[in-house]
Amino acid sequence: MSVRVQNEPFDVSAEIAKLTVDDTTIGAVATFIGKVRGSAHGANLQSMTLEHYPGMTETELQDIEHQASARFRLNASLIVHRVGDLKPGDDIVLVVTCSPHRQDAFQACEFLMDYLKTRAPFWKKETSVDGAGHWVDARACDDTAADRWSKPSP
Amino acid sequence: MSVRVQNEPFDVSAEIAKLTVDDTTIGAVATFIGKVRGSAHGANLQSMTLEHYPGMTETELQDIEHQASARFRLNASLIVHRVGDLKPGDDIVLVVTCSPHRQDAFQACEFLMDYLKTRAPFWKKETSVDGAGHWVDARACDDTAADRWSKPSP
Amino acid sequence: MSETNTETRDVTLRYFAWLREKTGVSSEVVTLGPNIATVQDLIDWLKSRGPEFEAAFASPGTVRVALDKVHAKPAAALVTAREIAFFPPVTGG
Amino acid sequence: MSETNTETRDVTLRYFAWLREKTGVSSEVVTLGPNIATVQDLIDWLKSRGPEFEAAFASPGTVRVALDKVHAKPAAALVTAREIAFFPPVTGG
Repeated sequence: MSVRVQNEPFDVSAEIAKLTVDDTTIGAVATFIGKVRGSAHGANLQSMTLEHYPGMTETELQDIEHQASARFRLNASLIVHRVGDLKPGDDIVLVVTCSPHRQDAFQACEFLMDYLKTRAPFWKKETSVDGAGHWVDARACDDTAADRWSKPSP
Repeated sequence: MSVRVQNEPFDVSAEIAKLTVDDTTIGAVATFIGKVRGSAHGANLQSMTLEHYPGMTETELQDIEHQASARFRLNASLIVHRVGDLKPGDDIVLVVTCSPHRQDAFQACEFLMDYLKTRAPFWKKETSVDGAGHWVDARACDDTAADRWSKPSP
Repeated sequence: MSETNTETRDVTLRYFAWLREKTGVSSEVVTLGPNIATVQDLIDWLKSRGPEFEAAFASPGTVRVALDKVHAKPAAALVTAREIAFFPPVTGG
Repeated sequence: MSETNTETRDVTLRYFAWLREKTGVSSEVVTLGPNIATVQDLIDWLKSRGPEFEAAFASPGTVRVALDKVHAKPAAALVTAREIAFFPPVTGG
């Protein structure tokens, strides 16, 4: 279980290789990558700046990972979140979950993303091609997505 | 949308790069990798042989991908399934789904895996370290997982 | 004139996984008589060919069928199928 | 003897994203009087410091708080918190 906050790009294959090496009880690896899209609210994006709260970010992400480990059968997991200036097409976030079975890997990966989106202290500022800056608003659907994990399983 | 059946390993980073290049409307990439586990039914595995039905496999996988595209908002998707002799720790299958939003990417990826597991004509034969061969039995829980997509959404 | 049900015709049969191992055959061309109309008719005829086939098809719930590379049920009519495949429930992924 | 509620104490305040931009401050150390017991007390006091702070905290539903790097509610008591951070709802991922 580990978390990293960095400006540099990440390499999915290398990260998966590190998480799975020497553990042949892993039968399923789920990953999620969030990327900067080229337009937002009808405006073309020039860049996206990601700000975070150093110290709190790492604590929150570790807490989210611990919760995932308590809920799902996980051999290993990883969260990498980039900060600083990014361009359309750049990767923002990587989540990898490794489990004996695919249901746990998938569910843990979704759980981590849902919680990360509503708890981890990151903020996105978009700059459109005309130079206008705009802080991204939080989306109610992200809260809804996170809330589903508080309910008893169907 | 594409499918491949091959003996060679695959590289996740390279596959994702090919799927997402030049499409900055993609905001979410979900992937799943299935791997050969080191033991099965209490016996240590020496190797796993994957047999398939050439021609039918590709047709089924393409059909499954079309169904996913009809159900979910997908910019691109990929299924790579390995055949032949594999060892514990080797990758078996890769599914990648690209979408503007994470819910579609995740759901399509799970859908593809569930359908692949119950429809695509692959068969696994395990050889344990003592040399005994054993065809893997289909699991009822895979049928259950696939069936959930036939029900109306909750 | 329903030629597929009254004439004999040649079809390719294919066997995969343990059905291939138990029958000892991976592929063969057989001539089907007019009385073999459904998948089940074909299975019944195959079982009469010898102990290997009898054993391979002994447990009906464990054999799946595809007609021209499309999944089919035992009750399905063979109609104009040219290639009929038998295999266990799939276990890929 | 409840020292945290009767004595003044120094705390670090941090502001992120548009709260940092609107206040013009990313970090500061302030001395809190004994009458500032909760997050809401602190926000009310901050709003009295000038138009930038008044504007930054004008819409209560859009400001989140962390006490010593842990999410907290406006009604939460400050108690012994040494670092109090204000920021908009998070938008990572």
